[in-house]
Amino acid sequence: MTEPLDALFWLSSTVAVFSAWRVFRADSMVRAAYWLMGSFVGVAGILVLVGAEFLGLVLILMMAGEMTIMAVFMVMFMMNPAGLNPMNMVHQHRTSLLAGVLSFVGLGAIALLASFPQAPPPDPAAATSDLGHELLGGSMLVFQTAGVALLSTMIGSIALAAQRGRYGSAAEGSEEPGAPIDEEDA
Amino acid sequence: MTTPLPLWLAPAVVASVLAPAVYLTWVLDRWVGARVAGRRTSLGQTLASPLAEAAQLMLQSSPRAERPDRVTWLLAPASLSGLAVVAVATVPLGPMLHIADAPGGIVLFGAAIALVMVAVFLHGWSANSLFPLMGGYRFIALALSFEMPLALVLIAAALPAESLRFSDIVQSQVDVWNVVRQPLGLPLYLIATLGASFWGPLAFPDAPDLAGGTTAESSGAALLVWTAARYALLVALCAVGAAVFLGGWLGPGLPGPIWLAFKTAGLVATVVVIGHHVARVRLEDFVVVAWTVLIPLALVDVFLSGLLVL
Amino acid sequence: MGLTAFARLAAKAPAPVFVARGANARSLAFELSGTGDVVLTQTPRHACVLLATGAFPDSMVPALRQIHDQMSHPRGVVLAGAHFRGHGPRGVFSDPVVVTPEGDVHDAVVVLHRDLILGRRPSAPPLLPDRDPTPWRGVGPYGQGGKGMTGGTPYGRPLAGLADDRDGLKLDALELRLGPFLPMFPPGLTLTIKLQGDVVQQARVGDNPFRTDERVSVGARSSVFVRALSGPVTIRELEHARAAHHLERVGEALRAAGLGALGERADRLAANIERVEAAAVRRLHRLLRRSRTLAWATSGVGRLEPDRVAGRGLGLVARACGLPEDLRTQDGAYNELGFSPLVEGGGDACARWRLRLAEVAQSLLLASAAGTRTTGGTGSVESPWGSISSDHAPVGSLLELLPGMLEGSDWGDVITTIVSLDLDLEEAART
Amino acid sequence: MSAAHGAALIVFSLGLCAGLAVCAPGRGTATAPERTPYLGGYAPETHAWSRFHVRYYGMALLFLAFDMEMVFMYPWAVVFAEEGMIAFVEMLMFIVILLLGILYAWRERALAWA
Repeated sequence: MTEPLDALFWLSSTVAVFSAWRVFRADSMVRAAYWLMGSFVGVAGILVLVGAEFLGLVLILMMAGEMTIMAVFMVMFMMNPAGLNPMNMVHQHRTSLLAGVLSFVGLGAIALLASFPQAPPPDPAAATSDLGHELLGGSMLVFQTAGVALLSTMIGSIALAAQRGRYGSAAEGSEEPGAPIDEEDA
Repeated sequence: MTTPLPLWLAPAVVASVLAPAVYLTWVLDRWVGARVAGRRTSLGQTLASPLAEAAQLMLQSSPRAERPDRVTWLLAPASLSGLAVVAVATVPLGPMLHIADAPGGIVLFGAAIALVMVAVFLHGWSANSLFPLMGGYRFIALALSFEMPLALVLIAAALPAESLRFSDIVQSQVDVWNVVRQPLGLPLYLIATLGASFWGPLAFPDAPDLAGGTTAESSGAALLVWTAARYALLVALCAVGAAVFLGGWLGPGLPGPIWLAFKTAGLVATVVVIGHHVARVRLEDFVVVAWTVLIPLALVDVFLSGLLVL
Repeated sequence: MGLTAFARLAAKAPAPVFVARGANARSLAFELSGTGDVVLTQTPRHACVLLATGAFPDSMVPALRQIHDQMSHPRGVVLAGAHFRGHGPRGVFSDPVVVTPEGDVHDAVVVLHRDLILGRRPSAPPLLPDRDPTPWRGVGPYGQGGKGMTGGTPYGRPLAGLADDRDGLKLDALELRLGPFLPMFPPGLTLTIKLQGDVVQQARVGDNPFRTDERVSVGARSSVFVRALSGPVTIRELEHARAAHHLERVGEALRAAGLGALGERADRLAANIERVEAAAVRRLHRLLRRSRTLAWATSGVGRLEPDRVAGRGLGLVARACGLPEDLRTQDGAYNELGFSPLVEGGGDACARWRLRLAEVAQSLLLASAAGTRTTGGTGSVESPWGSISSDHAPVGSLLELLPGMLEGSDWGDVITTIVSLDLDLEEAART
Repeated sequence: MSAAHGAALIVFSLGLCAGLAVCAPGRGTATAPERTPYLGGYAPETHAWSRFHVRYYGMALLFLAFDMEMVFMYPWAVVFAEEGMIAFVEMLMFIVILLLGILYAWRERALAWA
């Protein structure tokens, strides 16, 4: 049983890392968004493998919707959204390189140095109900707070995005932002 | 408590269940269409039509759209068929006959339906042509509206079962089916089914007013895969509906899978008849109604089912 | 061997046909529907047979060749009463099947389809030269034809440009010329529109291709309504023609609403109008009137205010705004039959299709009661498009109103509006 | 990881591969006019890929938050019967929060086309 599980682990992690790399190599916004989703699907595979079935599946469920919305917004606001003219998606090379190396070292150190329990993966169904008990027990306040925070997210995003609300046009009294972005430079 | 099939048998079982189901759905759709049009067709002609249409599409050349996103152009119909297959596989066929009856079954099913949105959007996006593109964007609006009610009615059905597993949900209906216990569930689920398989009143992405929408630039084998995958998706959604609301394999006398097949066929027939009789609505109107009526109703459904469990 | 059996199976499938209509097109509803051997496709990509019918002025020929090339292989062409000025019937397509006026279009289509599938006839080669729309190969850093992020013509076409929009966002607007061979458009209609997302920002009706000095080999339209301008015709014939005309329009609207099978039923009623029982029409009428979604999808769409249509002789469109404008009220023969015009309130697409169906029933009643009474010859006639005379075609006024109705609507509403209006360009070109 | 997930993965891959096997072959050459996007007879001036103006971005943003809230409801549904009243009260709070969000969006007309 371990052999196929190992193979699936390597498959999932390869998918996750390869897709994550492709996100930055894709010219098309849509492709970049769905490479990112592919990366999350790889991570979801690993979660399912370690017995966190619910979290893995929910990650796919959510990322399918969320990455699509991200793609829609990126296409809306990026010039050349389909990458018909090749472009470089990577900016601030030095900073990003530094951040990448640091986070890799940090996460790698945790993976190597932390002590993990040597236990068989829990029953997936039990893991889900444990999560449920946690939500209604010790972490109830945290999750209720999260609920209220999400409500304020909804209200905030609508207030920012809506053009014509109850009180008339949002553009009223606002000013155009300064110099428009020069298309050729960006 | 579940005794799944050996892994190597799973594809064979899915194929032997799905292929006849897709064929019969296709025949039914053509037959109802001919009846509604008032056209006489012989039984033999109707029974042969899906096979003949499929053969013809196989002989037709595939499209070469101008500067498409080649990879996603190819992947979109194929992944729709993969998703339809996996959605069918989640449904337990009988008390001892499960293919992919995962502990988090309704989440797995929900994930497959969520990925359908990706497949349809990419199908529209990748052709780099106006009508498919608008079709793809329409489907996102549609999917974001029906996904909430879909997930909520499934959660409501999970309450009495105390489990997200489809076979537990079926088992929890031994005394009374969910369609009685949660009267709001099945109607809302059927609306979501129309949306997820973009059928009849919710057939937005491939609508005739877009000259075929996401399929406007496809033909030949790619169109065949897309069409067959849509029928498979409809079968999958109806099979889940039968398992969650109509007691799945439960029934007197006959073996479980036969009962499930009957119930699924009933739902499929309902959707097909609706598809030929109910006009497509306006997308904007549907979005507003989905958020202001359907989602609150689905929340009421969760609330009432919870009250019943207590 | 295996392939032959496969091809024989494929040849049993209904022939997918894309219909291209010119002026004075042959009415194909009767000839093509009924057996299920032929299915009309929404795009040339799905089609195996291109069926061209009617007279095509020179301005439509390039578009016709373009959709021919967009069809998938194997493909072939059937010409049924097709005329091209300056070309013979074989001058536009390479090897078409020509159906004589007495010939059976249905059989020609089915036979051509079978021959193509079985390989007895070669697939039609492309008509247009294999030339890129603009030269781009080798231009730009990657040879994709572009400069910078948004410049150049990558892969042969430029990128769309920015435009303001009503919600304050400045995003790309697509400027497109749609038609004349879109199945949901009336024959010959081209629209130049500016789209942002799926909302029309600006619309312009293209030149009427049928309004041309070329006397396109066939004469003017031989419609009974035009004949009634100059001489008497029986009320029975006139009202049957009116009912058939309205039923065909209802069929188009149903197809656009996703009800293809009901649309086919309406078409067949139209084709058999002289033999049809009023009960069959009433059944369809009842079915559609009860359809909540059809009413929901069309009400409030394409609304016209009564003051914009009053007094322009717009006939049914005016009556759908609650104005009882109908020339038949001034006709003694109709008064004897107890005619009074039907009206609907609302002035939207919903009111128009409801009124259309109601008038079909009314016309059938008038036709059966009319006996041998005649009408016409007074120089003006109440036609399905409104009150026409030899120098007035009310469709022209509708075409003027059209851009205002479309701007700000989303694409679905655009099509709902267009199919509800009966924009017959050929009729508009009559004057 | 249970056998069910393995089966799901296998049938998905096979369905995908079957689709690819049918679609992938049979591409030949085509002339430029044959590849032109279909618009009813005329060629488009520009690429269809553009900064596409979706009209439902308000709804899309609402969906993001909603989706997040809903994820909590799955594990909670599993333990609902065991936890009893406390779970019921928590569910009521959830539902009220979600309905408030919708109510606000509806009042601001954020769901209609922009």
